[in-house]
Amino acid sequence: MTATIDTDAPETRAPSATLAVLKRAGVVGALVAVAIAVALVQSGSGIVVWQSVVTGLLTGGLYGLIAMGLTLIFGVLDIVNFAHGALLAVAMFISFGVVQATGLHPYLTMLVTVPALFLVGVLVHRGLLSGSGGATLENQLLITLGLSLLLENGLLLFFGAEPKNVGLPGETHLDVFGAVVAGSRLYAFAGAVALGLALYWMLQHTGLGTAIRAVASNGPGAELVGINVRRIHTLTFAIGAACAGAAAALAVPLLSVTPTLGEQFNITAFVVVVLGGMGNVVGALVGGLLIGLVEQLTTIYLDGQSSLLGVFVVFVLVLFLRPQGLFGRRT
Amino acid sequence: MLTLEKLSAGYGRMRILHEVDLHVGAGELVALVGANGAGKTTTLRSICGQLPPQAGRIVFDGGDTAGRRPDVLVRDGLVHVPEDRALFGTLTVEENLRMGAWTASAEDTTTRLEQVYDLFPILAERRGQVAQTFSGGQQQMLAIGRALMAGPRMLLLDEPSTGLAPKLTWTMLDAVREIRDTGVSVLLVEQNAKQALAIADRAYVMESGSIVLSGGGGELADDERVRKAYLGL
Amino acid sequence: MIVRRLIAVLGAGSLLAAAGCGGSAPSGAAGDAAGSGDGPVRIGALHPVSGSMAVDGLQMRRGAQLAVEQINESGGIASLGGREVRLATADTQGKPEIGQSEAQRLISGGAVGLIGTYQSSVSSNVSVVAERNEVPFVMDVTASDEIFQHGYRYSFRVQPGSAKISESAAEYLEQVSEKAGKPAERVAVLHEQTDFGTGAADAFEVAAGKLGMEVGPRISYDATTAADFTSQITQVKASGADVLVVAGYYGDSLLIAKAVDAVKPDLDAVWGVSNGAYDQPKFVSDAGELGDRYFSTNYHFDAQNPETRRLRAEYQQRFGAPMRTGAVLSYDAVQAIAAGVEEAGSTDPAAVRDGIARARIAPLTVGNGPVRFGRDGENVNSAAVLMQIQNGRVKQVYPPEKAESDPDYSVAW
Amino acid sequence: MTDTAVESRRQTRPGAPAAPPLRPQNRQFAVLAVLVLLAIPLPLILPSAQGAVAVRILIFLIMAVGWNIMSGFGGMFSFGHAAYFGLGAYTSAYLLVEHGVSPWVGMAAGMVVAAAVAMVIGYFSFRYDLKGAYFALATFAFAEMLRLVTTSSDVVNGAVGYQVPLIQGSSVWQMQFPAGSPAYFWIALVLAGGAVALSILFRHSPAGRYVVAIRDDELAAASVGAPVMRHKLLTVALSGAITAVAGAFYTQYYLFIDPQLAFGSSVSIEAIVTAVIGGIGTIWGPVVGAVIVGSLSDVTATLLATPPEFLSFLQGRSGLDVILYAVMLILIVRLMPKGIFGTLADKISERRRR
Amino acid sequence: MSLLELSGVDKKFRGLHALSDVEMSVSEGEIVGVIGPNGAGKTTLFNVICGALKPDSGSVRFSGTDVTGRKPETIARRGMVRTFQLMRPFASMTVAENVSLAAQHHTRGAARLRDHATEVVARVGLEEWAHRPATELPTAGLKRLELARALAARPRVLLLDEVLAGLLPAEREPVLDLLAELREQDGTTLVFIEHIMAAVMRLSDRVLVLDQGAVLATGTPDEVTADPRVIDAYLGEEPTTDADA
Repeated sequence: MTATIDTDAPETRAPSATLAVLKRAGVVGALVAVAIAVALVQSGSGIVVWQSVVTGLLTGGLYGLIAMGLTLIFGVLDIVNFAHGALLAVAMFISFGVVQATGLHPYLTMLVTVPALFLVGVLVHRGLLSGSGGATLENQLLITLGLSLLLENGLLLFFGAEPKNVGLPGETHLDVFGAVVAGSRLYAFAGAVALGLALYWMLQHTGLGTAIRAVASNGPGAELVGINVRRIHTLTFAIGAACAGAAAALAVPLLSVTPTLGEQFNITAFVVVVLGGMGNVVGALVGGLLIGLVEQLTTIYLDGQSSLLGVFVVFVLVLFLRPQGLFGRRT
Repeated sequence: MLTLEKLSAGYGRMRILHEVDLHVGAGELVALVGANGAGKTTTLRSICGQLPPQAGRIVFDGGDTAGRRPDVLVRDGLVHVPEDRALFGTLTVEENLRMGAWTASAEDTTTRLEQVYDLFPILAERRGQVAQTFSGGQQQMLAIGRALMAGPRMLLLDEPSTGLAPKLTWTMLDAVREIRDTGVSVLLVEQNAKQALAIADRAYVMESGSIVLSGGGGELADDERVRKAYLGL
Repeated sequence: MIVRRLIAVLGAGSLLAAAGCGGSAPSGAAGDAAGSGDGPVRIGALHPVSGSMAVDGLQMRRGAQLAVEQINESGGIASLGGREVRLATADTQGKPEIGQSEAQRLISGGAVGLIGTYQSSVSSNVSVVAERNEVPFVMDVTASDEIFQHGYRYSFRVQPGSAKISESAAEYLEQVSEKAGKPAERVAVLHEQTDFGTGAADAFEVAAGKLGMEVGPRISYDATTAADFTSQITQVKASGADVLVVAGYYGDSLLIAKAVDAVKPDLDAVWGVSNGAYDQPKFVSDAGELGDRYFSTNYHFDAQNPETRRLRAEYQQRFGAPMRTGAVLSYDAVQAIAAGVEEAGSTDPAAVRDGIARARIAPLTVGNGPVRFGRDGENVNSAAVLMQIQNGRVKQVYPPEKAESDPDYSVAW
Repeated sequence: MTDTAVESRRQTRPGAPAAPPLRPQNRQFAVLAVLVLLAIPLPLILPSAQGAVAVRILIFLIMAVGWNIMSGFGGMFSFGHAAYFGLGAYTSAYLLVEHGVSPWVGMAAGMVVAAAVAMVIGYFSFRYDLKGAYFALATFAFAEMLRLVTTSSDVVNGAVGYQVPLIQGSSVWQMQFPAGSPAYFWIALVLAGGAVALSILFRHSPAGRYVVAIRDDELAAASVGAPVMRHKLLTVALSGAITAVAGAFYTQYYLFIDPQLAFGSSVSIEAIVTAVIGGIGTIWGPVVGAVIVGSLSDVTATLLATPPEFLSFLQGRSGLDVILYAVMLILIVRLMPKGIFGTLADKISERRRR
Repeated sequence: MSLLELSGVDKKFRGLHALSDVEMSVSEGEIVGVIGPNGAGKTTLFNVICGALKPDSGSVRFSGTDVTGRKPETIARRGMVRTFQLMRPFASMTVAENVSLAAQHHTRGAARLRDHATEVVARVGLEEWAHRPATELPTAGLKRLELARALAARPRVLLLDEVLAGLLPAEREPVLDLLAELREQDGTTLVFIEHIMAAVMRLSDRVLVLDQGAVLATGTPDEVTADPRVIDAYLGEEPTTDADA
């Protein structure tokens, strides 16, 4: 016997969803184009605007990279992880330490930072966030806030505030139609895209990835098919932290390493997460690029203002008008 | 297969089930019917491990289930399909089904996937579609299909007919009987008493958290007392 | 009931904590609280020795400590019969409100004068405390010129103010570029956008304008978020400026140097003004070759003064790190207070204040003469010096009387 | 009907707890009065540095009371209370420095400005139904925007901020006193006492009860006639106004304010941590929290100045006080989610019932 | 004259027709039972009447004025008050506080409020629980609290969503008595969703049967229970032979 049940489900819905995303991408693209055009008028110099766009995209890649781990944690566990920036700082210090101690190429320190941060992620989730005490949203926010203060000041206590720098061996500069691009930024950008794609592939095409999405979609349902939800949560948190580890190794030649460096990325990363839709790894990458552009264009539009101001304006608008993010679906 | 011994359960200080005794034999299709709020869903939630009993015992396959979470019980072959279906809305049909086989080997997954597609061809047609775009009937098929993917020895079904047009309800229940015929024990909770009783081997009638009647399915279907339990006449 | 008990317990706790704080002052503090006893003369030093400024704060505290030791070795305060001097230290944690309560604590502990505090916001607070208590406050490092516009009687500053440094920078730039045969005509200014950078850029613009140089473009940035300056440098390049002036902190200035190296604008010089990086040995090692020939106009220890060399050698030996200019300024500030006590022949803070105002102190930092405070409390003879990174070293290059070598007005790329 | 009512009030059965007093606020006012009376002589007893710590505790207290009204009673978790603190500080500083207006008037003006801004931010957040993390992030964004705008606005002196001019002698009207004067403490005590009194009044007013009901269950509250939007706005306005008092007094006491001190995220965090450690949603939680958090940095400073043997490696190191308060925050959230006061009060009332 | 009147009320959720073209009219002093199988749209109907949901089309009129899409609190203050099927007590308050809160909009003063609350609490038989946290109540108590809270708001129309569900038969009697008394003494109009037919039969003047979002039947209890469509909707259709094929 086969049970045939006629349905009234509108079959057009799936393609229309794709269409909607495309449409929104079109709108965003058009907005960006207009913004760039206005910037051109404002600045009067094509090369300056072009350099700004290139720099914005490259910096945005870095933001996307950092936001990826955060969006995963936010989307699956519903935790506003205020310690993400601090975890990044911890990973940076590990990377710096490894380079200092062994002379390893900075990118290769990923071999250390990724597993180390994965482990830190496991410990943090098991020790602080899972279980009864961490239940409510506010509590988790406060715990991760406490953790970030703890980590930052722990680093301060043991390594001091002196900024530390790691150079990229064989740094080169490339010319992209007149815009200058440092090799290290280009590699970091490529790394961000690669990591984003790898994460996306992992989520879409592996059993673990599907399980992570399943838990995000319906936790009780996941339990009912035999998934150990708490373990998936821990793994997700650890993977999110490991992303910060990867980001650290890619970004360490670009920044001065200080205990508080996470702060500057934390809030930007949250904006990126909300913009891209929480839990959406590719959204984080795209959101990162947009925020990178917004920052650069802000400095052209509003001379004398912090680039962060533009970021916050975009943030507030997105929160009010599309809290589910550019590519998320309203629930 | 499954025995409840003086099971009491509830939420917090609130007790909903009062010393429920119930038994489902191997390969049996047992219906649990009763009016809204009688405690049917709470019974299923207790059995599957979502709601720890306050008193009494649940014995599945000879072992006490005390302290075992749903994901552990699934590995033992006890699978629950809740009333809200708990599907992974953002996942495709096939992904939902594959997740259903989380505890199974790759080989079993492939064969079971085919079996489920055989049982519900519409799922095969729409294997790439995202679950949250489905209608109620399709979602219910997917939920049952997903449960079957785990290779259950016992299935707990909570109101598979909710939200379905009356015509569909019967088709759905027929699929349930089909599943029983493959050797899976089924505990079916239904508000739709007539139909449930018509396909069940045995049935229990629940009222205010207690079992008030039990007997063969056909026998209860004609029982005036069932009608009373519902309509309060 | 519960509430009251709880509060009582907590109240007791906080009183204990408070008592603990009091106890942290060296014993005997109460005895000479009025500053009139026979014990050592107390000088209070307020620096951020925890928090993100801790490295500099600690340097400065040590610099002050070395000054106290030097005074005691050379016989203490002669006018008080050789009484010893002791340093009472406090940690501001980089926070104004902590700075204020710690200043109060040092004063009630009998300090005849205070030095500090590295940060303008903290110094603003401490200057008020000093004024109210009528205790002199000699600032070692404090960039803000704002404090000296209130007519405070008890505030003094050893280092040149931000405006003075900027004026010197414009002057030196004009002269050095002229001498090199490539007179600076158009100067781009890149500055961080808080108080410090904006103030420096404003003053520079005015001074440069007076000397006939055109300033533009002026680009500001947020140092806490900026991660890449390629766009800004491209803008500078597009503007056709001859010189790039940078007023920033350490990290951002380093990033700017990297961006300059990437974009390679057509400049004759990169010039730091009150810059946090371009006269630091650390910048030389972090930036490597791309920092070569960078100029920086700033206050600085006097590398030509043998006393300074001796002091820095001692610091290096004792603490295993090069002594920074801030620490040398703290040294000078302690000397200023000691000279004030010497002059006054008294430990009464008000008398010490007048003593400081009259005193002349030979500084170990660059100056146009002995430290001498004007009516507004500023060091009349303070001066900025031009430094340049040459062959991997920071060297004083201008004005000629302070120069270790000649300026090399060119760029490395 | 009346008979049963009387009987239930008389309370004879052992199982049923006694009726609480008709006006529980009376007892809380009494406690407050005792606390204030006990605190009055403090500045005369304490050494002046500790007197300064005591004033700082009172500033923390006012901030935490303000935060608690919105986030504790109202359940709207604000991560941007620096906005209101800063508005209070800047309004009073601006009026005083630029226009010579008395700080008292400036304080009142700051309260009005902060309340108005709180209502605008609140209106949009509620209108667009921002909840939980999104609400918290939005409040954070607004505070940061204020910081950035202030930093680059010449109208309010940009990043330089304001230094309050020193006057000769002392004046209550100008809120300035000689060094070490107990007057600062007494003013802060009056303001803090007033804030706590306001919080007590509000909590037991019809509006306050509505607000708590809306926090517990918005739809249920609306369904028995609680005007939701109006009361949420009232709550954020009151919360903003009280926090502004802390900002205005801060400026007057420390005589200096700049954008980072006024609107920096550490201000928001201090308000949150103080209330959380003491106990969210209680009258006395912020009081307890302020005493602990306000004196913490001095306790650690003491510890570090003369550390015990086993901690000697910490001497001269930085960040310990923040680490302590981070650990305390994490432990309290994990182990006593109702804060120190909330948990103790629960324990005691439970024991009493048994 | 009808006190509450719905005409053409439609409500959709994501393509699901939760209510379609619902017409309903309740006169002053009437008691109307609303029945229907699970998912029939009964609670949605209440949500639309009380302003928790805005209908897609159609109107709700109360006492002569259009209240469609007005805020829940506005409708409550006008005298149309509801209870919730899943009990929603104010968790941080005691039973008495829960009740007096609902009276706040018409009674001022601590003493008068308390007297009013005490009276209502006694009326639903929760005296012993008055000063305990509401969360400590057992199911039956919470149901009574829902009722008490609604009563304290002085409703002209009381909308009750399954106040009897989860109560033991012995616990139902006093509630039913109270509901009857409400109409007799206070003249309150009652609309109640109920599954327990005995209660519906006993109390209702009229019964409205919802099925799949539409009004299936209206009439006196006897008429409705005799209606074969209603029996089908409740017990399900008889198995049809062709389905076995």
